[in-house]
Amino acid sequence: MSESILGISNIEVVYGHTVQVLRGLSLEVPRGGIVALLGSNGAGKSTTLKAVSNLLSLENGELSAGRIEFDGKPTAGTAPHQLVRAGLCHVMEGRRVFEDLSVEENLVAATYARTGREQATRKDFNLVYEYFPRLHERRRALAGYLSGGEQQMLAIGRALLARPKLMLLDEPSLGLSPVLVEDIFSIIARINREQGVAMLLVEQNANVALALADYGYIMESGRVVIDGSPEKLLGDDDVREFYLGMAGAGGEMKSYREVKHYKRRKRWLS
Amino acid sequence: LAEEKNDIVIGGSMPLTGPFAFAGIQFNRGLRDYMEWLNEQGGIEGRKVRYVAEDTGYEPDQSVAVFRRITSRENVSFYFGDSTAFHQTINRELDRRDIMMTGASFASELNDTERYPLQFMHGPDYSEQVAILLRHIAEEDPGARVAFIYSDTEFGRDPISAGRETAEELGLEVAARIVTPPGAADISSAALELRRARPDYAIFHGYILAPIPDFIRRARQMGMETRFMGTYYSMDQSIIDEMGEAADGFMGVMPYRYFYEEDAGESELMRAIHERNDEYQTIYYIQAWVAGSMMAQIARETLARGEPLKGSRMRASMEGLDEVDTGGVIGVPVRFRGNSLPVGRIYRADVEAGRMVPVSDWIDLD
Amino acid sequence: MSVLELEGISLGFGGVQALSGVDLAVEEGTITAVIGPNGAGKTSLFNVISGFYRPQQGRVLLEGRNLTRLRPPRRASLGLGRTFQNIALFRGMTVLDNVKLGAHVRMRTGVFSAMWYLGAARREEARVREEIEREVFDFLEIDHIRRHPVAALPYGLQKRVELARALAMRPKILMLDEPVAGMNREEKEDMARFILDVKEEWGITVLMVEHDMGMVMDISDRVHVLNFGQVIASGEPAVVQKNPGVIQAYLGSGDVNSLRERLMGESA
Amino acid sequence: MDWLFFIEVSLAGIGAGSLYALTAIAFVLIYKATRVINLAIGEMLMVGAYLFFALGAGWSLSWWLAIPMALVGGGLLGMLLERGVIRPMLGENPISVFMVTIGLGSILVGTVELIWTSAPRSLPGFMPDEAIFIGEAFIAPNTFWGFVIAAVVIALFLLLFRFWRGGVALRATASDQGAAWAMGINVPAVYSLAWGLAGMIAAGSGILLGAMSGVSPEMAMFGLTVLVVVIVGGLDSVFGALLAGLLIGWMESVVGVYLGGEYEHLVTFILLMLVLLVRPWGLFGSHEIERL
Amino acid sequence: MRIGSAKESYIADEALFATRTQWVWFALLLASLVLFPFVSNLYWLYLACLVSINVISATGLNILTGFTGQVSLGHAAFMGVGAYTVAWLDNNAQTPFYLNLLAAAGVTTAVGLVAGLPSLRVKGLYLAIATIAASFILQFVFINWESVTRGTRGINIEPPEIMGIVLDNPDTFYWMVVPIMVVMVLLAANLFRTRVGRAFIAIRDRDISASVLGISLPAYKLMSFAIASFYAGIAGGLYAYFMGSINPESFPLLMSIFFLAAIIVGGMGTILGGILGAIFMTLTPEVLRYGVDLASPFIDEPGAVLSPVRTIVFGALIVGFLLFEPHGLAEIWRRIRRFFHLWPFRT
Ligand SMILES: Nc1ncnc2c1ncn2[C@@H]1O[C@H](COP(=O)(O)OP(=O)(O)OP(=O)(O)O)[C@@H](O)[C@H]1O
Ligand SMILES: Nc1ncnc2c1ncn2[C@@H]1O[C@H](COP(=O)(O)OP(=O)(O)OP(=O)(O)O)[C@@H](O)[C@H]1O
Ligand SMILES: [Mg+2]
Ligand SMILES: [Mg+2]
Repeated sequence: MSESILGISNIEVVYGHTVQVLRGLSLEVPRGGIVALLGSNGAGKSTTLKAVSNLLSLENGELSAGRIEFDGKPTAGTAPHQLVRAGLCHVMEGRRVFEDLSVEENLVAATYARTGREQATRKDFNLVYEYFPRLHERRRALAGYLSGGEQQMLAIGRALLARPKLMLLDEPSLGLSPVLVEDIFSIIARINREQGVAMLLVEQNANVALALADYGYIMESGRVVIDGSPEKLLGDDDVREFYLGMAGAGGEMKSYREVKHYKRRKRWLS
Repeated sequence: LAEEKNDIVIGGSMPLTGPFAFAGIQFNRGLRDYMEWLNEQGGIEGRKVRYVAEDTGYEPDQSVAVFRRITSRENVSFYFGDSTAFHQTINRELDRRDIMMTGASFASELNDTERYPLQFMHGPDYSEQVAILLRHIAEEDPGARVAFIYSDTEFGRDPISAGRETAEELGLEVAARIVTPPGAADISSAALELRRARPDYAIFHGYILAPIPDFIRRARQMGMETRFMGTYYSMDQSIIDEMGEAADGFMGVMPYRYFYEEDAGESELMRAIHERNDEYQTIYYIQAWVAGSMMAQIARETLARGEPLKGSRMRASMEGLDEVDTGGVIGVPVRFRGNSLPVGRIYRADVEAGRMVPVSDWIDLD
Repeated sequence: MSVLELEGISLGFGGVQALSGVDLAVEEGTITAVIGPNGAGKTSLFNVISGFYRPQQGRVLLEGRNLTRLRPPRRASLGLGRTFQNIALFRGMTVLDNVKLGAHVRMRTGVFSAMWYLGAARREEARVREEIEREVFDFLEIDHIRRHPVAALPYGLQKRVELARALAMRPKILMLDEPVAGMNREEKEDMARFILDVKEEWGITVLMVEHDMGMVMDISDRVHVLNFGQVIASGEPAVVQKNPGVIQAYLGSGDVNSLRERLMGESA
Repeated sequence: MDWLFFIEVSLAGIGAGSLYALTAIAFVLIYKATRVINLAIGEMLMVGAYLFFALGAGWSLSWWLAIPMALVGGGLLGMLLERGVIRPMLGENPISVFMVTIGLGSILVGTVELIWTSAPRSLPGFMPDEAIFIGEAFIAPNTFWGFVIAAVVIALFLLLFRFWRGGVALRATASDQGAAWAMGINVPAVYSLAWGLAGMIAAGSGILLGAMSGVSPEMAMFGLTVLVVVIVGGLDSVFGALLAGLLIGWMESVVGVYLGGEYEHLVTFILLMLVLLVRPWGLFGSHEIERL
Repeated sequence: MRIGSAKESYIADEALFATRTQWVWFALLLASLVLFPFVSNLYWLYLACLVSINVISATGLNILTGFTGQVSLGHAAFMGVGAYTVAWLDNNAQTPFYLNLLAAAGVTTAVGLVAGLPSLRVKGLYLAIATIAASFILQFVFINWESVTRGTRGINIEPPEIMGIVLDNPDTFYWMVVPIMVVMVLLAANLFRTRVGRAFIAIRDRDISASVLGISLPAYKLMSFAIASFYAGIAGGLYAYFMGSINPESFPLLMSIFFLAAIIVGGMGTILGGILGAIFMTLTPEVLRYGVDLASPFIDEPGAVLSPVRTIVFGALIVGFLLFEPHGLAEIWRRIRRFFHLWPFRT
């Protein structure tokens, strides 16, 4: 049994036979660990996750080179639903709840992830409701009418019901209130600890992500530009300025009111 | 090529495909064979006859396109059309180009010498067909109750109002008029309506096959004794083959002799047809021969008068004909009244014998 | 003076009471933020203001004029501009056409003159085009992409185009629904600068919903907090930030370090 | 008023309506799982009838062999269409997919005409021929048996959607295929299954319809009324399809008899307009969610 | 990318034909339209007239469906309204032909407005089906309003007359229909340079956000229906004159599908698409006819496969274009142009 649950080496992804988005990206997620993947908009974070869960084909994308291994086995040629059933669960960007199913039905749909394994029971549902009491209140409501935060809870709740070994989380804090961000992340941390689920976490909220993760990667235009332990990343000037909003090496938080009109270039872009 | 220039050209918009193909293919073969035969006989006044036709799929706009295409390449004297809509649409163009036309449509609308001076029918129009049927009924069973069952199409509606008037004149009672929507799937309720009306006779018009068998079968199931009748296009032998038992006793009007008729020998055209064919030929095939022979006759008459083969001249010579030569396919002497030949005979399907047998004399609506 | 006033707005969907008796006033020339937990009714409030939802009770007043009975297009033409929580650009069009659409309410060309494209119609198109180029594109630094189809643009630029479209309306009040959601710090800084400039250089009042507290606290002049469809606090950012109710319902610890410890604790 | 006659007409209408309902369920199945408005449903029905014709009359197989084979053929056709044309259109806007099905319909009609020409044919008989009376009211045997068969199949589907977890899978797939796939639902299989089943049901309705009134390419027009049925009933509601099917069948029958056959379609389409104006999502359909 | 076309003013940048080359092309096109009758036979002129009528109609449908996103399956029925208006006026009120044509457009616009009312309630596919219903109801009127339409018997129309010249043949008709077609197309092209056209596209792309931007959905949807019906009315009127006789079966549902197919194949939401699509779809049967002629030595009774093959090709074109070239011929045309633009420097 290998150390890491997910290994990505040197992958390249092309959309529509023309746009190359990933250019030789490599990363690794250890069993039971949390790895953060940061990067600016359009860097290819979501693409990376889709490449792992084999959902690229839905968007006319193609893995043109490289190798991805999940749980010691290459994922190439395995259909997304089979990967899920093997324990790899992708919580997609933008929540993607089934809008015209009720909350409860959304969870029922997620039980398909356990096809071929031990079936979900009422207890599993209750566990989800325990993590997210709000969902229990609204379990009969159509998911399409939930607020953003509620939908995000539902998306994570579904993943939880799938009992994965590895969760790919794509911007779980998007559009959530600060307190919910804290809640969601503590729940993620709890899930990680209590269920031993490994996580690959894509986040814009670098502060929180690095607070949670054991290891971090930062990517720009399709490749990893810097990686290391959270401490190392938090100490990097560029990361501090461009991801954490701290002024220079000093470490003071910049105010949005005093944003300079000229910009320093990122070191790794030159 | 110089020779080709002298040919008499007969054009055709033929429904070789589409819902009317069963007849169109036969028209096409019939006309082709007839022209071949005619040329073997030496053509018309020494001139060869050439037949040029293309498929239309029974779509009027395609028929028009085919007409345009053929007439732009050939010097056409006669034309064979495939649908009422086409006959109407192309009428103006006929006048302009001075072409004479006949075809598959027996629409009453076309039986108007003012509006359609260059068109003629080689049989009775639909109203006349219904009138022939009613005449027969009135003779057999005076005062009988008659129902009309027709499809809600141009074809189906054609003879209905005239048919009602004729029925009244003949002292028949119109017990019901039952309309079926085009392409109707289920006729259950229409059949119930028919049962309620309890007519002695029911005349179908505007159908080829479906839903006639269904109606008859249900009428049997409901224990009705209505006698069913059809008009020309539902009277081919094939109705017996398709309907089997249920067809027994089905009657209808037919202006031409069937291929297997015993006295076929009397008729020159029937003899020619038999020479060329061993197997049964449909009435549409025979119809095409009749159409062809009438065109030939009109052309011959016109040329004999020393006039060019122009529509208006041919019309004059057509009207001049005292008696139309149908090569004996129509069993009595006929002549044009308006644009049509209002003659026909009633046949009945005899399933045991496997053929249509005549049950009346030739009826001339005069 | 308040440009926009909401009086006793109540809105329910079947069983859900999204807003109940919301009173809120937006002062001219300010940046006013509305914050609140998810599902508190912020977007619904925007939708009520722009007329997409009809409240069961209450009035919306723009410069003292009652909008309650007006349909969305009419409200837009009176000066309500907005961007959406989920980007709502016209994906089949170029950036330029999207932005021109913003100016729709300021234009007069009717069908007939449009089809002949003579005189007035032609002049109007040219005038609007020029204004957009001069004022909007230049300001938002998107002139280089004016011919690009919007669907192909990166997220951050799309957000900017949406802002451009709203600005082309020359609204009296600009409503921004989570303008920096999904952006990294760097991009947020750009957007914050644009929003400040809109207020300062264009003199447009801004009403915004945002979950990024750093930004809300830094740039807004006033903050209203919504919870369960009710305003639970209003005031200067610094004051609101200290309101225990708000902290409990919305802000949380707000401190990265304590969160980090908490998370460490959870995952230890 | 002649009540017996009215009852007979109503029964005949309900019998015809059961066929609408059956075909409508094929349609609803596809819609529920794939969000595709399948305008080729009438053509699929026609192909099913022709398959039965070819096997039963052409190869002269006996009907209990020919019918299952035609059903399987219809199912395969459904799966083929899905695999070949619908699946590549995944994620395109619904209007494009809808038009693709119009194109498919045209291809199917053309193919049938190419193989069997467009001459009308009659099917080998396979239903009992004795007249059936309910009380004094007469029902034509094939209407009656058609109704029974349709009713059984419909009941089966109602149960299936109520008690089977797969129902949720179908709807989840329809709602968001990407997410459904990522949730462990075998989306391609759901698609194939839905289209295959629908093809089978359509073929079945085709055979029943053909047994009543013969087969011809014109049968495809039946699909238009089915479209009305599903819209009236609500695109995603099996129960709605059932009720609307019976309602429209009954209405056409009564209108045809009391007003005249030319009014049948008119009344159907006027009903459609009314329903669209009053309840655009149909009598039992679910409301589309629209938020800003 | 184009080298050396820096615009001097925004007016120039907004022009329909921005560059000199484009003007030259347009002039060449007009010239060839003028020369065409002198080099072709009557049959080709007949097709040219038919194509022109179809271009007008397809352009109308494109405005509604391609640009505004309101799928209509009733376009042929609207043409029918135009055609019957012309026919009735021609038979009952000896008004001159251009008045009849304008009246046809007017009446059709009114009918289109009513038929467009459901669009205020429903959209997308529901609307498409509502338009099927509208088309059936119109069909019913054509059949049963006998005093005006002569029912199923159909109605004849005398050829139009301009300044004493009777346009009863394609070679004369051409000179009337082609200029009308060119003007109608240019009008449509202009529309999409202005706020009205943009509003249509906005409604297609995202109607609710369009409304929040100040576009009144009911007004613009109805306007789009009205314009499309106006085009259908003109096309239908011309069709009636051109054919000389119409009946209720002249405007079947299949014809509406034909126009829909034309704009799909041509390219939805581009003016060029409507034109190319109408030309392509009208001429495809002709090409097939030649194809079948060529194949005749290899199959017996080649004539008998033509119509099913046409049906199949018709469907296959719809499916094929939607699958492989969803932006239609217009996109192919753009690619070709781009290729030659940069040729020999390919990118
Ligand atoms: N279906 C697609 N077709 C073509 N290009 C695409 C597609 N999806 C994404 N891209 C492009 O790939 C690049 C990377 O996209 P991706 O969604 O992976 O970025 P990301 O890092 O997740 O950004 P964000 O922070 O905005 O979520 C972007 O430039 C985007 O435009
Ligand atoms: N069209 C609708 N139908 C039914 N319920 C709705 C509708 N729109 C919103 N809601 C409900 O109203 C409440 C408020 O939603 P709203 O979108 O306004 O929240 P929000 O404050 O914008 O939240 P977020 O910060 O997550 O965007 C939610 O509970 C939501 O489910
Ligand atoms: Mg992403
Ligand atoms: Mg919101």
